[in-house]
Amino acid sequence: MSTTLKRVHGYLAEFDSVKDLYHAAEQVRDAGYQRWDVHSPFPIHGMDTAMGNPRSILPKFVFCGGITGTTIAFILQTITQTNFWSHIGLGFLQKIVETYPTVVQGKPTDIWTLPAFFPVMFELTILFSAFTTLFGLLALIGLPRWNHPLFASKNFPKFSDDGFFVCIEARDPKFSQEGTKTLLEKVGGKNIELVEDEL
Amino acid sequence: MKRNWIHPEEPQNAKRYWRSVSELERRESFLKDLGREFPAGDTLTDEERENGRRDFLKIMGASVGLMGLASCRRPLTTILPYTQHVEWMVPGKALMYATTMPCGGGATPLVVTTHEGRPTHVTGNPLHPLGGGIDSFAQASVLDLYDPERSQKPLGMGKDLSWAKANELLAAVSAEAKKSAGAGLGIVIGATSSPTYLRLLGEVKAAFPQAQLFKYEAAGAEGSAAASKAVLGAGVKPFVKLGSAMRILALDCDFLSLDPVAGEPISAFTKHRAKEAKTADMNRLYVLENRYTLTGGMADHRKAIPASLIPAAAALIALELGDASAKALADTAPAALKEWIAPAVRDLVDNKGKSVVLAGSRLGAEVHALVASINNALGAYGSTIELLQEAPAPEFGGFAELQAAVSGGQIKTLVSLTPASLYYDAPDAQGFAKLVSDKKVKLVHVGMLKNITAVQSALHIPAAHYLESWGDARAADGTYSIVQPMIAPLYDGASTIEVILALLGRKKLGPAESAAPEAGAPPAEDAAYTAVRDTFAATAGGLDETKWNFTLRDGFLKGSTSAKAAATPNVAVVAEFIAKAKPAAAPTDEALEVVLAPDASVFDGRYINNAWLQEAPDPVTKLTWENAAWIGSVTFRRLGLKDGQHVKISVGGAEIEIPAIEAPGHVTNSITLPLGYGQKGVGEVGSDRGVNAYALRKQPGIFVLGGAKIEVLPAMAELAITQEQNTMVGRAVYREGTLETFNKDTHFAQKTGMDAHIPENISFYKGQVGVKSDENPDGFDYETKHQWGMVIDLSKCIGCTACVIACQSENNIPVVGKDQVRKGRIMQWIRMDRYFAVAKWGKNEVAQQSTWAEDNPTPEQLENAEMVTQPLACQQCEAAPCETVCPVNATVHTDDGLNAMAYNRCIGTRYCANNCPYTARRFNWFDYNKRNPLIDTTVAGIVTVNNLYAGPLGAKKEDESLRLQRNPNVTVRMRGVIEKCTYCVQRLESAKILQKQVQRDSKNFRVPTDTVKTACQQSCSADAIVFGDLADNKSAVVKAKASPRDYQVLKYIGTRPRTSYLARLRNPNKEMPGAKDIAVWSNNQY
Amino acid sequence: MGNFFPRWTNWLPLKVAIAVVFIALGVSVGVAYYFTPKYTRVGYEPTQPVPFSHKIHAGQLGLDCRYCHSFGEASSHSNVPTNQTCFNCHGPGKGNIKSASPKLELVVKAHETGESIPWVKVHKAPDYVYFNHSAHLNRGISCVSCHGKINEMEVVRHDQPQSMGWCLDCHRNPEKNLRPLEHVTNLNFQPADLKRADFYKGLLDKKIPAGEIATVIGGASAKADDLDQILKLAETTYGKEVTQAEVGTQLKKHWQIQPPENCTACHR
Amino acid sequence: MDASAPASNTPRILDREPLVLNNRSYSWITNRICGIVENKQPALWWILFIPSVLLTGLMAFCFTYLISTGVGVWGQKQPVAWAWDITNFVFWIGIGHAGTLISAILFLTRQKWRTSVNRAAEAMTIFAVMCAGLFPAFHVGRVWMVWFLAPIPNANAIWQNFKSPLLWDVFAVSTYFSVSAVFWFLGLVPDLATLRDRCRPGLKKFLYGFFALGWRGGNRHWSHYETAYMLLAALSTPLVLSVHSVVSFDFATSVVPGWHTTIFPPYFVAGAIFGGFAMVLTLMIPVRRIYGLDDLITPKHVDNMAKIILLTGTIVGYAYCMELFVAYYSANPYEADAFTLRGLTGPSTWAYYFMFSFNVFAPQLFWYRPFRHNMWVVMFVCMCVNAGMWFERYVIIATTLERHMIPGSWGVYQATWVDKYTFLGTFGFFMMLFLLFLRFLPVIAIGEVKGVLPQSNPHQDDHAEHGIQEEDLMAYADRHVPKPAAA
Repeated sequence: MSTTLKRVHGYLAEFDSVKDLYHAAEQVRDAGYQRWDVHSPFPIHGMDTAMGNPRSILPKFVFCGGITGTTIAFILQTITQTNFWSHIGLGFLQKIVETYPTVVQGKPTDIWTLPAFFPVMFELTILFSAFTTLFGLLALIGLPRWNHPLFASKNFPKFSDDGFFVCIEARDPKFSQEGTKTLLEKVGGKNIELVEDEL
Repeated sequence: MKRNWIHPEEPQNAKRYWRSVSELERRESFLKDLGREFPAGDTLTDEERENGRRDFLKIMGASVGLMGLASCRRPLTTILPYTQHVEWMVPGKALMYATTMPCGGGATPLVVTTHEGRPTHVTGNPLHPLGGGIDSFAQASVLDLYDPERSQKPLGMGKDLSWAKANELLAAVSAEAKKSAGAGLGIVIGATSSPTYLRLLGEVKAAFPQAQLFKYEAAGAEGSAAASKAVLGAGVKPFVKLGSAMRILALDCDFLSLDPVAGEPISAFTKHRAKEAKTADMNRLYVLENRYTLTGGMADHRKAIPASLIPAAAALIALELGDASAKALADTAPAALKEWIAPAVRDLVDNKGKSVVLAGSRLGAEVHALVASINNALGAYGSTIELLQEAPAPEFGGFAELQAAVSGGQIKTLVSLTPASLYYDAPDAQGFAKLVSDKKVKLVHVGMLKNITAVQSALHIPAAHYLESWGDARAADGTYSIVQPMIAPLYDGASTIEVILALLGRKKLGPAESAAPEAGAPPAEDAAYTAVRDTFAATAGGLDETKWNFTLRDGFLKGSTSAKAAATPNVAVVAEFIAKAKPAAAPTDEALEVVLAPDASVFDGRYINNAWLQEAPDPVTKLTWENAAWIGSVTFRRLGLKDGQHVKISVGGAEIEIPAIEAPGHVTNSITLPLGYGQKGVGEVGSDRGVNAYALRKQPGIFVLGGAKIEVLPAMAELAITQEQNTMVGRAVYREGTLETFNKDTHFAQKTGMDAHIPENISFYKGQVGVKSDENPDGFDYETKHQWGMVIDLSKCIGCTACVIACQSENNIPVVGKDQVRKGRIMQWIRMDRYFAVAKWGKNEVAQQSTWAEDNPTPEQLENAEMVTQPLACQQCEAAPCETVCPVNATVHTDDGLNAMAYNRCIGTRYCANNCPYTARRFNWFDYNKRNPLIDTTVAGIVTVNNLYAGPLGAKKEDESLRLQRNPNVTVRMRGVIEKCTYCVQRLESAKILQKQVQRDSKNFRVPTDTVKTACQQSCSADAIVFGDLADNKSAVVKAKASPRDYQVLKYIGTRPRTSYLARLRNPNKEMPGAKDIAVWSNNQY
Repeated sequence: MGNFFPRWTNWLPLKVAIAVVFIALGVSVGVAYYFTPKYTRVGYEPTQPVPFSHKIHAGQLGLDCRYCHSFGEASSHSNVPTNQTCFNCHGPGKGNIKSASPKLELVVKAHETGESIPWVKVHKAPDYVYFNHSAHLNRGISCVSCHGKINEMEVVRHDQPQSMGWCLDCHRNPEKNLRPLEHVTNLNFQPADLKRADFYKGLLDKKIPAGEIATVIGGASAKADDLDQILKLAETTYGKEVTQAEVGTQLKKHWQIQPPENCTACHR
Repeated sequence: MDASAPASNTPRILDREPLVLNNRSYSWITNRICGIVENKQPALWWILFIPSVLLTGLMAFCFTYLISTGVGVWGQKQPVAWAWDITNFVFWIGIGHAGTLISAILFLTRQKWRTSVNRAAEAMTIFAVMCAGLFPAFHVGRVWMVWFLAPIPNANAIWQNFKSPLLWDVFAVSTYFSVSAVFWFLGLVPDLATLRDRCRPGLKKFLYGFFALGWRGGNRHWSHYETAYMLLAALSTPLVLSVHSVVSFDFATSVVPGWHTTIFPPYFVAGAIFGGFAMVLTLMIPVRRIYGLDDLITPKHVDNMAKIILLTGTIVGYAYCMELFVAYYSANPYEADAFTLRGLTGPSTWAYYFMFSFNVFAPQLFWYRPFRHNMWVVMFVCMCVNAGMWFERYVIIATTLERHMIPGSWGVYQATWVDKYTFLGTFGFFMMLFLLFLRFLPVIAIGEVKGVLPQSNPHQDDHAEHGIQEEDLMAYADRHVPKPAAA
């Protein structure tokens, strides 16, 4: 080991099969650890319960995103194509985007022309939802983060092939140099490694 | 942080791009050519808009990139004001002048719109006793003025001569003539009614007694002249009062379009065809002809008979009227013809004094003689035909005499002033040309085109356009009409009058050496001007300046109609004519007949280089840019021909090879060949278009050639036909009924087809349609706004293409060339749809729903098909399907009910064109205004393609002169935008603004009733188009819309068009064969 | 093996995001200003071939615009004067004012050669726009509304954006610019200069019922039978001075000013 | 172990055909799929790639010519203002739909077999939409003015016409493209991580690493990730249906007889899926063979897709017949004419016959199982369908316009060489993109395939030797709810 200052990130233990990992996770959970995670090449069914993860709040974001899209589309179209806002006494809105009075095919310029606006409202809803999903997800899981202590580990890269890992972070209140290690051994973790983070 | 941008003194040849625009606008070089009539100046601000508009693409196209640039420099554009002010000139306002277009033996009274001295548009002169609409030739004549390929320099055997040299040669001619008292001098003129011209010719005759005068028109014949001279006496001219003729029988006489008779205008005829209430009083037209003419299309009863049987038919009529001398000839007529003629003649007789028989001008003397006696028997003279006394004129020989004189060596110098081209259209033209050269005759030719005669003549003098020269003419009724110049000769051409004056040694031709005259006042020393004034003085009895000025203003001298002739027809002589006539022989499969007829686009060939006319579809065949042999369906299909397949037609030793086209309604075993095509070297518009049919003609005055052989060749030509579908396949697009149907149910048209059961509109909202009211708050405001609308009366519309061309000239519509027309991209905003309808498609015949059976009627059916024509442009739908589909709001509705089209907003998705049920929208597929479509370009030395397809590598159209014709008030469209009829919105807007100018701070802003007219409406000589303000109850259009015949095309789909049509009425005679079949087809259209 | 990506990259996304936001803002603001007529046209002030000073002629000497631009009220196009017009004062045999001045050199030359003076165009509507001077001048829109105070300009300067939006703005609320016809070419006109009495008298002389005038001032409820009552009403509504709103609304109503907002009004 | 008790009394369920044959291991899958990217490409790849690039060049040339010279270089005329341009647009957009369908709808319906084809299908979607987008963009007369379509504030105070189906198109297509791209990228992230972890430091590692966003496969990530994936699937499903409906509105909302039909939206969507699946198979069958993915893309997959083609093809056939019936039954002669002319008397009846036989008759072969399992037959049918669907759009657009309402305006359309080469060029463009995708990205969703292996199931041997069923697993998880740890 060089003399460069390092910070302990946590213990990384490898497991042979999904099954082992699953049961290990259950036990780590029951041991009451909070700041830990299992790493696998694919999502494992039931692992959330095994780890006791809460349900994702992403859908709520997406709902808001969608609503925003709908509203923007509605406002954009009604302001520029109808006199709806003037009718409800908000004519100044139409002043903001000076609109040119356009009558096409004798269609009305009041709110009753709304059905013609549904397609765009729908599309924008989807569009905004989709982007909220993407960026919401990234925000929730804190990606992109290209630099991470785990990448420093030798055998961690197997996670994207056929390796199954449990990593208990040092930040966890229950973390102890000995206790945690033994726990991991107990649950059948192999080549347990102390992951450190260069500073 | 704004900045001031001080334009530095630009160094020459720096900043090419930025300076180019202004250079474009200045065009000094060209202005010099134009001379004083074009003072550099505010003309240009108009010009500039126009040019600028054409650079719109260049500038806007780059705009995205340039905007940044433009913010620090912007194109330097200059305004060049007049230095001396020009009388009457208000920059930005059009000036109207009255003038006259000399045509044939008559005159077309015109009003010419000029913008800063540029004539841009012509219309009929409503003040003139014979004024009103004009034909397509007059309408398009303004383009000839600017034709960049007009003959511009004097030529000697095809080589350029200086004007000095030309004057010299001309002087030599007159000196020679003086010496020899005119012996050896021959002058050929065309048909004319110009008193000055004739007077001067008289003076020539006086000065050079020995000189010989001849008259020659390519498509003219002396037959009628000879006959009327013999029967009515010399100097007596018949004037047909179409307005008072309730029964008309036309013998191969296309008096409504290509073969006008001296008489009242067409509107006088059509006014008796439109009825709005039950009536029996409607005129009736019988037509006998071999091919469909527009007159035939208007007929109530039409029979297709070989042209060679026309004399027999005439004789038959005469016989029916008791002229025994006609018996021999009459007996040669087939029985079927007798059955047809007998009831027709009875009808004429029943309407004695209200009936008239007309004969085609190219028919033989015997026919005209017979017709004279027939009309006499019908009591037509004095009632439907006025006899007018003409002013005495010198004697003219015909072409035969000319030929004789030349071959007899009596002619040393031949001066050709006729619009015809002797070496091209004369009978046996090559023979004549050879004769002339063999006899060492010096030919002096005056003409506007560099045609074969021009280049082969010893001296060719470029003729001036009638808009460039002083002159006069007598209208059919003898009204003295003035021809006044709008603009100094663009290319220094000389009018025929001036040439005569030069011969008399009173004028030098070519550019005036002397300094320009004061603006406004005509040059005092202009000999032509003085000559005309002299004639005027003579006619008006004294040179009264006020009278003269009024005459100039009105374009004619009030009350100058010719006196009635005291002549009484001398029918005795008719017998002699009949005796001369050889008995008719009906054509057979082996010996066909060939009929040579003038063409609707180039007439006898004189308009060959007029792109508008070339591109205007033939009213009958819808063929553009060339001619083809019209062959009736029966013969056509017997020979197994396809449209465009070449045939070799040989008659009397001569033969031509020409593409064939199927002509429904054309009689069997007869071929019609339109004349005037196949000319060489006349310019990129006219050169080598079609085939020269004159080649078949061997002796003068004969236009019907018997015993022709036809041979089918494998070669195929791609004809540019604008309409593929000849039938309506049962769709109720065009509706007609007989007077009887109409009297039974005046509203028959509104109940035709699906219109009878249109479900009511059950949508939740009405939207902006109909009249604004409490129930319909979004409707159109009829209180404070104008509401434009149009009605087209199909009973009156004869289907000539005058409106199409008027629209083209008013709205800067580009010409797209033959190739593009063939590809279906013609730009004309008005599409003149022509349908053939077969009686057999009526009730209890072929089931209506099955279109296929109707697509192919039998040849026999087609031979007797009815022909109907329907002008169709944007219908200005109130609920316009095109508008709602435009993604960028480039076409929206205005509060006066127009379907507006903002070119500068259009991005060209063409969705509107798809969604227009009338296919009234046109797309600029290429840069038709910038790229000359008539030439080919070789790209990078590899491939040769039509210039349009060469894109940026192609040649740009730089014809300054054609630009001058453009209407500065209409955007010149760029490539990639949709365009369409806008009811001449530029006229509507300026009318509204004018009203504001007048009213200023007072209240009435409604444009005075019926004062604003659209271009098509003005041009219509049949008064078929009514346009006006629907919100103005006094207006004509409101009355027209109230007519029971009023119907909307495709009303069923609920577009609520502002343009509607009045169903056509026909007035069949029950006793006629096949009377029951007439208009039956219209009964169950859908 | 160590980390492939250095540690600082972890902050990159955030930084980029913030940067993008600012750049986007900047660009849109920039475009909105620099790429619109407000910037590209206003202030354009090219040097003219002849140093003609509107300030002297229209301003100090008080020449009426229409003396030179004589056809503005008759035609779509307000013409640039002919050389003759200049010579009415400067020409030999006429006023002959300053005929020696070198500034007039080009004018004299033009008179001799007949070659026009190439004035530089300042106000250039796009080629597809059909502006009509007569329609505006005859209906109480002053030169100054579109061209600014020419009478104070030494060299003519592009004063207003003259963008489509700008046109529409006035076509929507013409009352902001309407004025009595006699003041159309008076570039210094202020509504306050008007005598209220004369103004309303003028309207009454045009046979406009006092009642109507009153309703325009004070709404449907307002009544008036004669000039005095109108004046009182107006004074209470608009205060001592005559205001533009007052003049504009009256004229709009009684001249039936309904500026068109159709495409076809300007594009054909 | 109490686990045995429920195991014993769970009803035995028939084994399913395994989704991955010869029960392969995780690393085998990783190696096999990543191998495609990491090893040298087979000669065939180059043989296909080079011509594709050339064709792309041709396309570029054609579009340059079009823009520089004018729309006239195409064959359009009055009254046929739209022809190959919009035909190609609808064709390509349709192709795209299968991708979204596979990745979204099959995901929602828990169709596990999708995992081995969805990646390629999504890629195809994106590339197809790119090709599609080219046409509406360039078919306009003034391309340089196309920004008029974007609702941005402007000094002209004039805005778009939101009532125009064409503007709906603009929104629909751009949304469709963005959402598909997002969906695709999200799916790619874990696999990019795999590639990242397999390659040595260098440019490749940087790029893969950059786009893998530092994925660590932690379960806390996976759980959010799966929610996101689910959401996108749920969003794409209505989107994909809407896109082709909106495209069909271009026609359905018009007044043109033969266009103005309410059946269009469902008919277009079905057609799109139909054509899309055909294209998926056309691409996947060769890929499967060339890259030896037979164990991952099994006959079962082909069979399933063939069935879908059969189904949708029959729906399309039904739509055709229904059109005819409505035309007859509506008693509107114009409508009736439109179809008489299309099928019997018009100038372009040949197109109608192609359309009918290719789209309705050809797929009927799939009723017979051996045909569904014979790759050559499948390829043949798919080719027919690809062609047939193009002809369908051609018939609807061009031949309908040829016979518009006013007989006087009728005209026959003829395509020019530019039309043809442009279309050909887009195929090159499409192939080029797809080949590049094969070259640089995992053609099969590695993670997802691993996820459907039997050993990926934590309770594999709690049950008997056969794989556990989805529904059991659902029930099973609950029985593992943590009991409060006894203190």
